Amino acid sequence: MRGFATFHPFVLFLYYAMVLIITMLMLHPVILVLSLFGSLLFFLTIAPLRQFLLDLGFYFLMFLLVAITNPLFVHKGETILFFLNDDPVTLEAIIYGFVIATMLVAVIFWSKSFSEILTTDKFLYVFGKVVPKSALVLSMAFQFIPLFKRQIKKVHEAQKTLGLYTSNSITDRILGGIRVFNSILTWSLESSIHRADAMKARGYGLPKRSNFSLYKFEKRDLGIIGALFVMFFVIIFAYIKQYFAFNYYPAISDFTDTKQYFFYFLFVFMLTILPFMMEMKENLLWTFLKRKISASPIRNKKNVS
Amino acid sequence: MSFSIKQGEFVVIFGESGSGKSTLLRLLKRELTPHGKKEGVIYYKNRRLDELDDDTSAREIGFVMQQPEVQIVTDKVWHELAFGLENLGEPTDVIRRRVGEIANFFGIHHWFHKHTMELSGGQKQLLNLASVLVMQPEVLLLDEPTSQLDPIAAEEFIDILHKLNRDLGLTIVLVEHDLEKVFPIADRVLLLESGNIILEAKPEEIGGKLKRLNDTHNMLQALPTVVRIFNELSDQPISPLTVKEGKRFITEHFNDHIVRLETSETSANDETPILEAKNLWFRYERNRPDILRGVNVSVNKGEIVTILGGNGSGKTTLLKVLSGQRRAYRGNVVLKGKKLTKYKQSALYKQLIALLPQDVQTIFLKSTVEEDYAEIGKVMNGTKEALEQSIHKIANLLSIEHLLEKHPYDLSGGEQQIVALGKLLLLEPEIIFLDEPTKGVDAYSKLKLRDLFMDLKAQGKTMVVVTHDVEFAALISDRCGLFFDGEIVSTGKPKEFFANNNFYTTIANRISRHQYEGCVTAEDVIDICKLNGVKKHEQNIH
Amino acid sequence: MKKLSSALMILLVNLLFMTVMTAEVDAKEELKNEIRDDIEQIIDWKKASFGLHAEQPLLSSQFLNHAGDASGDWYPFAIGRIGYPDDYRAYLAVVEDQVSKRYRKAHQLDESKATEWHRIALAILAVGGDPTNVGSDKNGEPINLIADGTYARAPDKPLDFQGINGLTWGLITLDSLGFKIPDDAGLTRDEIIMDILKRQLPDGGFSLNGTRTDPDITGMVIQALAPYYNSEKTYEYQLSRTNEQVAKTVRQVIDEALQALSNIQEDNGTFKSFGFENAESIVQVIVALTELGIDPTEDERFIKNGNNLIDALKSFQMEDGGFIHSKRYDPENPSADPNKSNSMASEQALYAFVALYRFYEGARTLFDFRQEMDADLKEAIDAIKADIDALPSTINESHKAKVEQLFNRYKAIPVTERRYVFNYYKLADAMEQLNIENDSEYIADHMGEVDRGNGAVTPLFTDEFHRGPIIFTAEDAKKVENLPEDLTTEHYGEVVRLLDKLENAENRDEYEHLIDHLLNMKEKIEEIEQEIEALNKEIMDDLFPFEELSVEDRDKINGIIERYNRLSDYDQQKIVNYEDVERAKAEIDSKARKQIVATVLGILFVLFTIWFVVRRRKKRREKEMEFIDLED
Amino acid sequence: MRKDLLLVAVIVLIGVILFKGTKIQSVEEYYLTHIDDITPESETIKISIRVDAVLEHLDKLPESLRSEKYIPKDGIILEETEYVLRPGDTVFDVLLRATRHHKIPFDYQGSEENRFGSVYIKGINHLYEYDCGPLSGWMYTVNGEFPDEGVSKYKLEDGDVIAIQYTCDLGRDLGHPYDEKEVNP
Repeated sequence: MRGFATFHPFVLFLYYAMVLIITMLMLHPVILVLSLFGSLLFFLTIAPLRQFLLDLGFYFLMFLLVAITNPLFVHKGETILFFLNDDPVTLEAIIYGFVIATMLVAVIFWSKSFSEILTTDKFLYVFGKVVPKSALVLSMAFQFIPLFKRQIKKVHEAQKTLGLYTSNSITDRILGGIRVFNSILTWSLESSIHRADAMKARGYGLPKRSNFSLYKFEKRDLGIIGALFVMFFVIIFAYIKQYFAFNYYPAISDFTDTKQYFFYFLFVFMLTILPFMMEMKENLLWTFLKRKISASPIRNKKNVS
Repeated sequence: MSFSIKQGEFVVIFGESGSGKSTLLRLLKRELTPHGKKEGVIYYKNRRLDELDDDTSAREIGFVMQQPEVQIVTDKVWHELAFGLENLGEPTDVIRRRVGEIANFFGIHHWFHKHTMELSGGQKQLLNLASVLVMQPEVLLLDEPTSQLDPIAAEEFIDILHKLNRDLGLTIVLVEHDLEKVFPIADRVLLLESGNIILEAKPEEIGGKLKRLNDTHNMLQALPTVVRIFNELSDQPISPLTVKEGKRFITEHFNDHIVRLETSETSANDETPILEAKNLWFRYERNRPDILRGVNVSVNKGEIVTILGGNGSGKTTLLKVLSGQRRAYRGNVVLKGKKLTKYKQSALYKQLIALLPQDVQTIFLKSTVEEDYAEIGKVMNGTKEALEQSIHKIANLLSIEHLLEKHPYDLSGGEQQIVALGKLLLLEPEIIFLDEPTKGVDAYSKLKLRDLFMDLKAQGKTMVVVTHDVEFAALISDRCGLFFDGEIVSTGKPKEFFANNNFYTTIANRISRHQYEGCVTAEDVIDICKLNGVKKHEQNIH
Repeated sequence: MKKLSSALMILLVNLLFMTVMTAEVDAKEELKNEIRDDIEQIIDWKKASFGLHAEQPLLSSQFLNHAGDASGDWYPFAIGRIGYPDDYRAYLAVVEDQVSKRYRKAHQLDESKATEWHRIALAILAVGGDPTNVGSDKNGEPINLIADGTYARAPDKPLDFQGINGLTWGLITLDSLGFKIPDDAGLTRDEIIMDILKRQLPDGGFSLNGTRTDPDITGMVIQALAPYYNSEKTYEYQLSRTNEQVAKTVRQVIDEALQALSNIQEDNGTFKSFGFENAESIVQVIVALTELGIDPTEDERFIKNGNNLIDALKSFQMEDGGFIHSKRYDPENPSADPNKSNSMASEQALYAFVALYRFYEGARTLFDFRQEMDADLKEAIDAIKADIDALPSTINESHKAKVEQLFNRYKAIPVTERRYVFNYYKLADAMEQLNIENDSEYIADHMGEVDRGNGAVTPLFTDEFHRGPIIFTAEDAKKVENLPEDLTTEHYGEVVRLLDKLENAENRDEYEHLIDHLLNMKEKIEEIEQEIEALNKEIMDDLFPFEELSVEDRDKINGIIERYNRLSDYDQQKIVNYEDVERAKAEIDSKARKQIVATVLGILFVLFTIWFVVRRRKKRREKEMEFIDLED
Repeated sequence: MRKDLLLVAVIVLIGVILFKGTKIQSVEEYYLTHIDDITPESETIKISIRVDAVLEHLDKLPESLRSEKYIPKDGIILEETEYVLRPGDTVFDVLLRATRHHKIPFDYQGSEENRFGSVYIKGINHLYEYDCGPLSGWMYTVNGEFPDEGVSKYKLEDGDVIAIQYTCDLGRDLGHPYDEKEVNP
């Protein structure tokens, strides 16, 4: 039921780029909270609840950890709460720690949904469009690296049963590692010759190579791109105009500006909540359709591959 | 040499390793033509092959190689399928259509989005075939495509080839050493020897012609079981090719006075178990299913025990647990009266246990066999002379002296298997565990391997072999076991074992079981048939 | 005719002289009145600073709490020397009580400073007490501040232990009433004098440690040596600074010192000490001059640009009547605010004015506490002074008889009074010129006249001064009743004063019942004082240095804080280093906290590490099991 | 794996805190225990902290700092004040005492944390390096000279006059003779 994921990879890539830029660029607490909120909501819709809760617990602890760490090393700020080893621990530094932690967790959750939504082939596709040669190279690398790793493991196992490199001394292990690696290089050279043959046999190197992808650019993709750009430019405009300026040191800014530029924060909210809304829309549509389907025997929903 | 292949023909090329089969095949694919001096001309559709335009050459002549893994270029199945067409510069729509078509034909659409790494060997080779076929070739060249596959996958693959040839009229040239499955479907068979076509005939004629040419020819052993039995028992030029035909041949021509072959086979090995496993339970991770579920095995000294089983049944895992690489979470392996866990790793793999892995290439680290053997010196801590001596002893035993200077990777599959075994023998193990020793080994080499096993057995070595090669198991085993669903469900001497099996048995047994009992090898069948003698009315006919 | 004309001439000259004289006398009278006003202003300022009305006595309860310390003794000294009407009895009672109490401690009045004895002795003399018979020590014996402060000091804490200050003030104290030094004391006036002389600087003046004339110290030295100005004794000694062997009379040294002072006097008439123009330096020079009988308004050496010393001193006076120390802010001496009257500057200015007043009044000098001279002696001295002044500026043989006659008249004056012949040096010079042998007695040999004796308040300020019988009034009784239940050391002066008054009152019987009550109160206050002292000592001894405090000291510090909190606000002020206690408490608290936090974190650290290790080990075991799924 | 990482992070954090020390003091306690008594007898030095250079570049400052609280109008954060010189005192020791005495926020990088091997002044009175453009930071002079050594390396002598000054232009606005010198060594 991947409502958002069914958009063209370009759209998805664009969206994540924008959200990440905004999250990492603007250290405004409201924006960060909105971003975190959006990322969490969206992740909730695409991940099982159990995993979501587990992740939430884990990142909450990480959040605390990061937040605590900042004031230990940064002593800026006006409001000294107490002194730790003669260094001031300030309210500002703690708040800043929380802000950074919020940003971090937001970015992590965006990244988590990113890797769920923008799978390697989608990513490769986007990448391949930008740099056509690299798409194949990356694709080959993605196929070869696990192979390579597995071969290393296999050789290790085999060598172990030969009684070689079983001792625990580090030099022995390193030496063993080097030998294994050497042989693996030979192996990979060998297999790459074969692979080159296989590629040649299938016409690789012919001049008019095209790039195939599974994705189609649809009308709604265009629409959403338009909307994304509008939101992004409004936000960037506000950023450049310093509407999102917020200071932590030496004293925390107040929220009068935030209230004044409420309108612009609305755009940030819209942007960050977008994937969640898409999911929700799709969900509602499905429940609606299901009811219809159960009423009529004909399934008219196109299967998305 | 010169030969021609007609459109829609299914041609099988076979011959000893090193006979030039692969070279010949590669010459037919312009892009893969080996370096070297080439004389003569190859015509494709009446045009010189080297004058074809690149596009046609790439598109119309497909090539599938031996190893499934190395032919895969990209990380995703769909991308792999599209790769060839991308190279040809086909537009996206065309690619989409063709890829969809081929995926459907091969039943690939179930794993269309998968990572190529996640596929099984059979699936990989199927994918390779599909990604060649997607380019719509006229001719398909295949270089031992099933040698790395298990029998079931191999059969499936051959079936697909048959279907392609039969239904689509695709021209197929197949280099193969396991002729059992391909003989019945081939239109023509070429036998190569030292770069020459010494025989070119229909498959049913090959046996007779070869026997006439040279009745001790090595390749006689490589022929399908049915042909071999026929060859021994009859001088007719047209041989049966399938089990069905073989059965009929025996029924029609041989008496059934003696149903059972008397065997002098008294087990000479003492009955003291050298290795015993009781109630082994094993799983890789806590939340994954059990792979071993209460396995009991007992191996006596000087015995060859074969454990048969299907793909992914956990045979390899069993071997790892028995050889001490993995630890069972319940149950014990007792080696020479002592729990395996009590041994130190270094002590265990020196003069006690050796394991030959499935992928024997992983054994080799050095650039020559001899250097590689010398590695063992580190473990055995003998003098240099002693090591050299034992290397030569082993080389002599395995008759691989001529291979010592070669790079291990340059050896044929059978040679690699033997050389790897040699490396293990340097460790002077008492028990040798072997994982699929016949994988990628041609029929003739298998026989050599069998002889070697018998020699080792005579030396008192104990061997535990895991394989799905039923024929080979029947040849070598003292006892066989079937591994299924995490345990060994039946064990027994091969004759009883296979005789009791209806499906999981040798071809020889299948051919003869309706008339004779306990015949599991071609030799058994030949022997019993000879004993029974030819039916009277038949003698006159021929 | 000739006779007549000469008589006329004499008359005329006399007349002229008379008018000049009256003019001069009028001017002096005006100056005296001015000085009197200044004295009154300073006293009023001081009273105001204690919240007292001008009509109330300065020596009342709050002031009396300072009796016996440097800030509380110079005022009674000064006002007693001029006879300002005040409650001297009260002061005497409190100071005697204080001395008695302090004598019960190990170091008595002070561990090293003899000037503590000197100051208190002088104050007691000024208010009419006897410094040789003060209260009682721990054995019940009366205390002799003179002996203990000068010749009977502990051998390891001699008079010069604190340097030139101890010597000068010791000499002043000894000479205040002309106390005798016992023969077996191992100390003579000559020795003290010589000890002072030795410290003269090459530039003629004196200083505490420095190499250049310090006006304060030089002034004090002159004050101490002034009684010996007329002594003809030549002291032979080695200068301690240059090791030079010299032979000089006191007069020579004083003259050099005066010249040195004159040299460093600023154009505005002030002096600089430690780089700062200040009131106290001027005071010391004024007092020195009056001790020598020199009129500071007339001596050319001390008038610069028409600014005399009195003008200079007055420039430090504030509108409220008090004096400032310095007109410039000194960060090293932050209590000397250039905008606020300062107690020390004011008290010194006060006694400078008293000295001046006494000088113009013709009374004994400030530090001469003996009974005022009788009129005959005074007349005789004035006559000699006049005759000496009448000697011509150039002396020849013809004056020899006159000089000899003057010298004989001089010798007729008792040795100890000869210092008042301020211009004797002219006579001595004349005799030297005429080679007349000067066989006047060495003054130092005769200074010791009495073993003991009372001082007296000199009733110069007002005629009303009288000493009637002591009556404990109903008002006093009410004051006793008004004393609060929770006594603090604040009431100490009041209690002692009332007690003393009652005990010595003629109507003592009337209020007999109050005596026990007062005694009780006094005891309570003493207990508090002891507590304060104990606390101060503990803070000093136990808490420094902070870095070495450990958590074990926590109880001690908490105990101190608790005891501190039990004291009244007033008494808490007397805990000198209470800030340090707070610091120590903070230090210890943070140390204790540090230990707790470290322990908790340490435990957490260990627990987490164990958890981690256990997890890792389990993981490793699992990993051993794990294996890549090769195709079987 | 993730849990392990978190666990390691927690352990490391606790370890760092334990290693750095666990002295916790309230603000009052901190200032109470660090007040330095000035006695007139001892050797002394004078120290002042000034930000005059910033006054001309107020526009370069971040908005949050444009307040008289951080940048006094007269440019004086600490007027020339005399302090006791303890034996072995460096500029840093005196600066630390002075800022503590006057409760001026002072942030620095310890000598063990940087390559100079000397304490590095990061910020005083909330004004940090780079706050007034990329060439800004804290510098110091002793008796009018710009020493080459770091603040915790320069040993003071009796009567030295230290000026801690903020520069907006690598010291050129303070009259530093060398252009290429490091700001605040």
